[in-house]
Amino acid sequence: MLEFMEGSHAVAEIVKRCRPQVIAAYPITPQTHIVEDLAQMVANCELDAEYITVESEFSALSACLGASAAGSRVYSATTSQGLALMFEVCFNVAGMRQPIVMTIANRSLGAPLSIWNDQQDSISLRDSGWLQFYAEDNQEAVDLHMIAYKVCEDHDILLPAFVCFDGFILSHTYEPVALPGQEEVDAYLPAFTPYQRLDAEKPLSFGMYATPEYYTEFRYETDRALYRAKESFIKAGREFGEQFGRDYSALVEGYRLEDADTALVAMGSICGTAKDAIDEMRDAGKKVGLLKIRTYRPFPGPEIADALSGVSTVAVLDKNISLGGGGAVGTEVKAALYGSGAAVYDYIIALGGRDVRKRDVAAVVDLAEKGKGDMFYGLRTEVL
Amino acid sequence: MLEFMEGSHAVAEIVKRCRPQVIAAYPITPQTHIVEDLAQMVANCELDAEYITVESEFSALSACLGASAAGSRVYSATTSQGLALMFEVCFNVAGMRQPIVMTIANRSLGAPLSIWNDQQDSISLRDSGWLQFYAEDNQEAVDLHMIAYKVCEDHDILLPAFVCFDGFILSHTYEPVALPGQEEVDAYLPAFTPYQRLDAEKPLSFGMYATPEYYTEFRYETDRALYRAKESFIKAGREFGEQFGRDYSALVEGYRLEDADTALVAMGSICGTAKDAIDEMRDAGKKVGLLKIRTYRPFPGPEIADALSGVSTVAVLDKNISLGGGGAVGTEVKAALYGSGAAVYDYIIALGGRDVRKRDVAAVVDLAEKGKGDMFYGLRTEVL
Amino acid sequence: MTAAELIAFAAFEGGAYAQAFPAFGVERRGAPVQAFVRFSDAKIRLRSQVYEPDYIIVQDPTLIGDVDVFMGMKAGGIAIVNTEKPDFEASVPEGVKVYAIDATTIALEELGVPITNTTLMGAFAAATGEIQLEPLEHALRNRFSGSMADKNVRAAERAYNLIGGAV
Amino acid sequence: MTAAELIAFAAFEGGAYAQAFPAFGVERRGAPVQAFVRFSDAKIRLRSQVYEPDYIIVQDPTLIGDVDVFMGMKAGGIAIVNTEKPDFEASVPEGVKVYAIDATTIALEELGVPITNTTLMGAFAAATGEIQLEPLEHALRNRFSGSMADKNVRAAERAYNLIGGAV
Amino acid sequence: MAEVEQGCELFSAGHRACGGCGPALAARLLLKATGKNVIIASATGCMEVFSTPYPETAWGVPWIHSLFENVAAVASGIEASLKRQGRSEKVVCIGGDGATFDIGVLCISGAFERGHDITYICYDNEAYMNTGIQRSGATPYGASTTTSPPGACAPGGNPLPKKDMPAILAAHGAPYVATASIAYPNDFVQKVERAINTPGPCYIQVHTPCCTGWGFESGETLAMAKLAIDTGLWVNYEMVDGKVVKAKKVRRKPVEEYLAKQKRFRHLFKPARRDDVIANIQAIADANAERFGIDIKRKESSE
Amino acid sequence: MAEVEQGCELFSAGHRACGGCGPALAARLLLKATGKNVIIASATGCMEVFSTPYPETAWGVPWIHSLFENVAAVASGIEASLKRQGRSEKVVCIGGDGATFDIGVLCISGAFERGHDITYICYDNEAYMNTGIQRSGATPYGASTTTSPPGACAPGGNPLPKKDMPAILAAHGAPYVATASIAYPNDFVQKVERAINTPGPCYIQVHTPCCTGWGFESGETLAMAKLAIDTGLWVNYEMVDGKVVKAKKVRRKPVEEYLAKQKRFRHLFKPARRDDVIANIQAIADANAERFGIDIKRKESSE
Amino acid sequence: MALRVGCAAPPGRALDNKTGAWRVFKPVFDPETCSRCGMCAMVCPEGCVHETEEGTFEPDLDYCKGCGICEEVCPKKSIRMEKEEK
Amino acid sequence: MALRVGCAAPPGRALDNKTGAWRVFKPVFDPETCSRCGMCAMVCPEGCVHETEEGTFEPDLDYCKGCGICEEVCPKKSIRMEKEEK
Ligand SMILES: Cc1ncc(C[n+]2csc(CCOP(=O)(O)OP(=O)(O)O)c2C)c(N)n1
Ligand SMILES: Cc1ncc(C[n+]2csc(CCOP(=O)(O)OP(=O)(O)O)c2C)c(N)n1
Ligand code: SF4
Ligand code: SF4
Ligand code: SF4
Ligand code: SF4
Ligand code: SF4
Ligand code: SF4
Ligand SMILES: [Mg+2]
Ligand SMILES: [Mg+2]
Repeated sequence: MLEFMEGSHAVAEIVKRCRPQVIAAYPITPQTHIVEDLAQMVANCELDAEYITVESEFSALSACLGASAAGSRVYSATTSQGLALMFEVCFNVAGMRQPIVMTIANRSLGAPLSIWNDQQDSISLRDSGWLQFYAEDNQEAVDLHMIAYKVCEDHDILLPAFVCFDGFILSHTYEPVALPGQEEVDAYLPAFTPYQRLDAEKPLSFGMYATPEYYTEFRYETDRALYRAKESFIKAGREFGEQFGRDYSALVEGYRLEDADTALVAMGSICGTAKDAIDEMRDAGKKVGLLKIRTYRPFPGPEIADALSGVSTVAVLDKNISLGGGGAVGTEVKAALYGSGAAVYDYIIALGGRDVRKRDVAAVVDLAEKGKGDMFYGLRTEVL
Repeated sequence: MLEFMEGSHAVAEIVKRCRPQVIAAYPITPQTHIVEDLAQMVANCELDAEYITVESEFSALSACLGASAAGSRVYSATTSQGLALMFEVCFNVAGMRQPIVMTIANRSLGAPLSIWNDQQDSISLRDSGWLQFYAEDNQEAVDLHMIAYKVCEDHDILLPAFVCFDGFILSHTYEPVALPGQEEVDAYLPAFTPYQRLDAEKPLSFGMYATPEYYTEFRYETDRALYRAKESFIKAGREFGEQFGRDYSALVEGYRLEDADTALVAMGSICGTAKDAIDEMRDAGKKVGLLKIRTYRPFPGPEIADALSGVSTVAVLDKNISLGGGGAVGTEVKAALYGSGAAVYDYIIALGGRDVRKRDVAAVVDLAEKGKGDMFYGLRTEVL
Repeated sequence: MTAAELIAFAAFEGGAYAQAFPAFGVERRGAPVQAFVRFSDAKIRLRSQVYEPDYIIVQDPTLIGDVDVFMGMKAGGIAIVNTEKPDFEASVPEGVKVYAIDATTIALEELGVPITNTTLMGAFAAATGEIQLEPLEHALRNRFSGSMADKNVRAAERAYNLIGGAV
Repeated sequence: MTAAELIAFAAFEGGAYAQAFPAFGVERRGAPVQAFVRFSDAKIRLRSQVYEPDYIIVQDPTLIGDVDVFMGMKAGGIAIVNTEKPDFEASVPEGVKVYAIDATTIALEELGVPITNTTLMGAFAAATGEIQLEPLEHALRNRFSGSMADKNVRAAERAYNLIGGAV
Repeated sequence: MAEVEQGCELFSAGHRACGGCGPALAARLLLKATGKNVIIASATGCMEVFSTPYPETAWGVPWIHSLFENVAAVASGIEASLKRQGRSEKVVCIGGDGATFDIGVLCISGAFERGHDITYICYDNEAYMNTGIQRSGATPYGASTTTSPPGACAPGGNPLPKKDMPAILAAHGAPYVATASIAYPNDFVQKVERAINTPGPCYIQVHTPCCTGWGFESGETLAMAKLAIDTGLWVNYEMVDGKVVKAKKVRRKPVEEYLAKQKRFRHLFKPARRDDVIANIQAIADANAERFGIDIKRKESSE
Repeated sequence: MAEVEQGCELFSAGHRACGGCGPALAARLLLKATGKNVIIASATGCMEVFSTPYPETAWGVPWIHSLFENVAAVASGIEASLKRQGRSEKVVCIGGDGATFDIGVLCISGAFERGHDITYICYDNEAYMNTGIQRSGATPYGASTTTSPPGACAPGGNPLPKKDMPAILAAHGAPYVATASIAYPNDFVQKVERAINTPGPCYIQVHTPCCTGWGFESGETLAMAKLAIDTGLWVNYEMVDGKVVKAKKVRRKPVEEYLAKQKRFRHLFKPARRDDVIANIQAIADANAERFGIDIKRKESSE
Repeated sequence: MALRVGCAAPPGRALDNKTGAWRVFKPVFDPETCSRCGMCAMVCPEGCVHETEEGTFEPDLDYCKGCGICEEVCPKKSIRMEKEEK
Repeated sequence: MALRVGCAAPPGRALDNKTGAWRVFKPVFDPETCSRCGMCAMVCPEGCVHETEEGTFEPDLDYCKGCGICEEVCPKKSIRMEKEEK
């Protein structure tokens, strides 16, 4: 049954139903509504969890790490500067293989400070070892939280995950969402069984350091676990589809790609606008499609290459910029398509809340088809 | 005149001669010797600077930001966890366009904790807007500091820079270095003239926030400045060559590439070992060469494509891993060579202090020539 | 919940797909703000702001003049303006129909506070025909409880009938 | 400065390119450590550890047995071992020549402390012929000043002469 | 009011604070006290956001913002740089209670330990207002915020007492630590003057009610600040070298007068009275009165 | 010594500390005090490095290391998790002075403010030893470290006094704060027992001389710790609810006895005596004696 | 207009933002009863109460947000809040 | 040996590292003069001093680093440091 609600509220509701035992989060726009809702649920005895009102994001994730290592299912949420402040802890959590799920209400990163949306924050943590899933709409955001816990806690995986949804654009938008009920969630997501935990009955030392004899192998093991997460995601997504009727068994998803000459590649909410734009372009006779990346980490390189095999021009919409190095997704898509023969162009777009309209998507397609790309799209040259 | 000394000491000596007015740094292995030397120089009245013994790297770079904005030339040094802790500040400093030079004694990033060398730390800040220069040996490390200040303080650039040199492998190695004298350094590097500064005589507000109306354009301006830094680097490197006889006018540097079929691509001290290995392979009749990347940010994509235009196989030595996404340099090299027809393979190597010998370099070339790549090299499978 | 969200909610209750979102910003209490609504029979995927609205509601009439509240409107569009003075001056685009309603007074009378969301919702429903009275009431009763629900429904209905007479 | 750095420094003073570095580690005071030296007529670019040393110096004889200190050595190699007992037992690779010297005693006598770096440097110079006495002395005087320089030079020379006799 | 220069506002109108914003008034008063020869380092928060959307700055003096949590470190660097250059500007940090009590503690502790010649002003509106009224370490016991909401499992709202930042910074060896309130503008101005003229790191915590976050009418901002003092829930005092040297005396009113006027305490009265929580809050005021000796002894019972 | 269980070492031999390491002894004593029903969270530093190179851990109890600066936050999470699970392990943090006085202050301040039921032990060897003897906020005034070296422009070595962490944490409202020393092992053990059995966040700062970093013979570790107490440069005391309730009394010796034995103070004697700095250090000891009332009055002049 | 490097700007531009538009109520000052204490000017968060040539005070309605603080503090009750008419 | 997920390990393995090899001096305990106070065992940073069946004490030379703390604290001077001979 669909319900009409704010994206943040929908996320909070599903998180509640995933039954985290410890929540530690620090407020930051536009993530706040989620953690405020959770705080209220705990205060109302609707959610039986410890809610730690930490003094910073650094402590938020550190507390999550401790709680996870001690054997609890944990949850956090952040964005932008908050995620940036967690950077060191994020690498640590992944290396320590703690299955923490954290919502990222994507927002740009300063300077200049901006509370508005792009995906710089999570993308700039792409090396950290966290799984990264991007939602196109609030329904997907809700569903990905359940899948994320399932994948992360899989004893073959044991990794943390970001569930990314675009700040404001999704988090502050009211739209219809189907919220699985508690029993349904319980049926899908079993209670947390830690693989190993801090326990006086069975002492273990966690987070030892690794000499050159061992370090490479630990990193390799973590990297392998990320790649194994592909299978785990597909399985969890298929099971999700079987139970809830919404299938997430694909790491990437094509839209009207079958006979497309030109493909857009994008992540998150911009995919919705792109789809509408594509419908219009299709109506105008243009063979255009979209490839949506759902799992940015592990990066689905072969899956992208496969999905785009028939396409001659690829335009990547990058809501981030690796300063002095181009858009991150564009770069990785090029590497994935290396040797394919398709022309690939990268567009830095929608930074810091710059709105994207259907006509902007069409303009990007035009540019790509004209062979112009690897550029910022939509600059207000009048202020430069 | 060559002098025989430890790499860290050579760096400290050249930093002293660059006359920083404020130094704020926090100790961390293997950066410590540099900052210890500088502390001693200040104590000895050899260096007329404020040395701030901060309580953390977060404050170190924040204090540098304040000092730079107030009109001083500043210096810092760090590595690994310390750089990770600075992540948020790094993005901020670049966006605020402060010409801070910071030495990175490259080291791996935990978990697991490791004090040993690889380049994960600086590479994981590749989006941040800092220029990144990598030294092959201690001479280059010394020289790049002077060049870095010159480029950063160029009023057309106004960006911060990492001067990266491999921790331990260079920082703790004694070898001959030519140290320019104070007058020579003064002749090359003029006194610091801030472009704008905090000043009661001429008030300005620094670091305001940007609404969606302006954010994209600020990021664009910063990105442009990074690309302009290519020209600035080449100019500063050429001038350096003219004055000191060591030329740094290239962003990338080929070694025996002219007729090479296979090219290695690498950054930092591994280039030395690779060169020796290449000489041996050449002696054995193999047409192998090396492309060394000196300026990783701005990324010299076209320069790389140009330098490798005649090569059929490319093997990238990546001393980092974007977990679940491959090596960072390999990915960017593939993007840069997109459409070139060369086969490009990526090798994750030398992580966390794993030693690399000539025979390892040769083995990588063999693998590449057999079409096997995009893998970890040199795993100790016995511990997996 | 803003008027935008209430309207979208009512549209959703009436069986449509709906989307509502504010113009994301840092505005403090007192500063002028905007919000957007879409509704449609099909799932709504578009995420951009609304640049060419079919309908607009102006909650604070003092903005007229300072801001071009009718920007982007096309012929056939409908504007609902909360004002005590139905004879306010503004450059309305051609073909746009304007309904003036003193929602503040209604709200004060019915709810005791000058919060005009629900009143304007009633006016919107009547002026545009996009929402029927039943889902509107349903939405309000879902949102408010007890006597607050009754009061809000009454405010909306009063506006509905007022405008309904004018349509 | 370790013996390795001193030797490399002396070689550098003698006109060679040289490189010295420790086995990078976290070892605390008291734990066994290693260091490496290369010297060459050409610039040294290689950065790997030394796996097949031409020469080794063993400063702490108690390690022999616990650790294979001669690992990687080839025929023609030279080992200098600081020991009071020239008849220590160890599995020396074929063709490796071992010089035993009681550097601790010499150091204690000449410097007053059991720091054997400079003494072993003298032994190394004599045993391998890679460093001449003059750059060695130059290196030591550059490194130490005053009476400490004299003492260290004396210790090195004593070892040099002792081993020199044996060569 | 002769001591305060009129007409020339260094903190200018046109900023975007809510009408009746206590922190906005504090910013104005701060610059009245410092004059032009100052450099302000500001933390992220309401004050920064309402005063500096590019390019519309309200600051007439040199001002810098870097991050939410590093303002004291930025100021350390500024101070070191000025020292090296022989310049005379005073360096003043301004941060909200979140920036000060919580996320900024690392940089503040370091700067105070190192003894930089800076003045740190915390404008205390007792929650994270910029992000929508979440609990901070300065939120008083019993107050409702969006992250310390009342509910069946947390009937009293915020369960933790207000962190004692002045004592913490006094323990750092700060030569001058003071609390102030916008209810007494001249007192605040004088304390700022004293702080910037005291060598070493000084700290002032100024009570700045926030009508939006606390839930009262915008015109009552100063009244609310005064009531905090009159109930003993806020004490204006000065500490020199760690010792309390002066505290404003009052004839105390019951805390209920203060609580009942604010939405953030409404759950203590509705749906049911929480006498336990109110009594605890009264006990906090009593303890303050005791600790700082602020009670004016009533000589005549008729008073 | 009957109260300390022998034979079964929870902190095992084979760790890689320097011979004579004070912190290594503190780790052993700590686990004697806690027994098995504990979870230890450790900060990066000498103790972590010498005890846990993979896979050779010296810890016989559950132990976790995350980063240098977040141990108190990690412990907060552990405590919350145990609470939720109804488990009984005590949660103990252990961090060096650098981890505690400097980089870890944010997480510590937060954890103490929130009132978690944890015990934080700072083993204080008065510098960053793991990275090679750099100054920390705990480094005493006048000591030489690699980042506070003596020189013509800094003749006294470290120019700053030791930060007063116990007072800072007492100001956070910690119910139990104590200092201890490995010179008095049983006292340390008893204080740990008291701390872990006191609800809420408790703090113990244990003096652990470091022969390598301070420059003395490895056999003199305990002697040096004792001398610190005997000179009044270290005071063993307990604070309950912010009030000093007990301080170890001594017949004080002049500080010079302590200083002269350590390389880190050698610049105060050679090449020239720095009587000014020595006098300042004596004044610190005198102030300690005054503040804590530790002087045993000499009844007989013959003593 | 070119962007200023580092998101910096010179003072003065906040005045471009006429916050008077936010007002719902407006303060009306009565110079007759005013004691010229200056309290209203001191406490206005907008700094928009100015002294007149006569030594009494008046608000700058371009910026006055109508918060009512001046009314509340005026010891002479010389300020009265009125519903804004535009 | 497979790596343990998350760089974790069970207790006990430190004992693989025989730190006795570091020793330059070694403590020699004299059971004759020992008062059995146990101080030596209490203060050894290696925890390698053990009680014998007789109630006196002896070091485990596999781990003893020869620091000399036990010698220094022994109230009976029953411990003497000797140069290590291997
Ligand atoms: C690292 C980081 N975390 C979170 C935020 C979001 N944030 C910005 S301001 C703020 C609250 C500010 O509170 P306070 O310091 O009390 O100032 P106020 O807004 O109340 O004036 C928060 C949580 C941020 N900018 N950076
Ligand atoms: C963020 C970060 N900065 C710096 C370091 C380097 N580091 C590791 S331990 C240490 C010093 C530890 O000092 P202390 O806490 O006093 O412990 P000790 O080594 O003296 O026992 C430093 C600087 C680090 N690991 N992480
Ligand atoms: S929310 Fe409070 S602090 Fe922020 S601008 Fe409004 S009144 Fe001021
Ligand atoms: S350096 Fe000091 S603290 Fe570290 S292991 Fe050695 S003695 Fe212990
Ligand atoms: S109403 Fe408020 S903004 Fe207007 S003048 Fe009075 S105090 Fe200033
Ligand atoms: S506060 Fe009232 S009396 Fe005082 S100056 Fe203002 S208007 Fe006049
Ligand atoms: S010498 Fe040191 S390590 Fe050996 S037994 Fe005595 S105290 Fe223990
Ligand atoms: S310290 Fe000495 S007297 Fe006491 S038990 Fe040990 S050896 Fe015996
Ligand atoms: Mg606040
Ligand atoms: Mg320490």
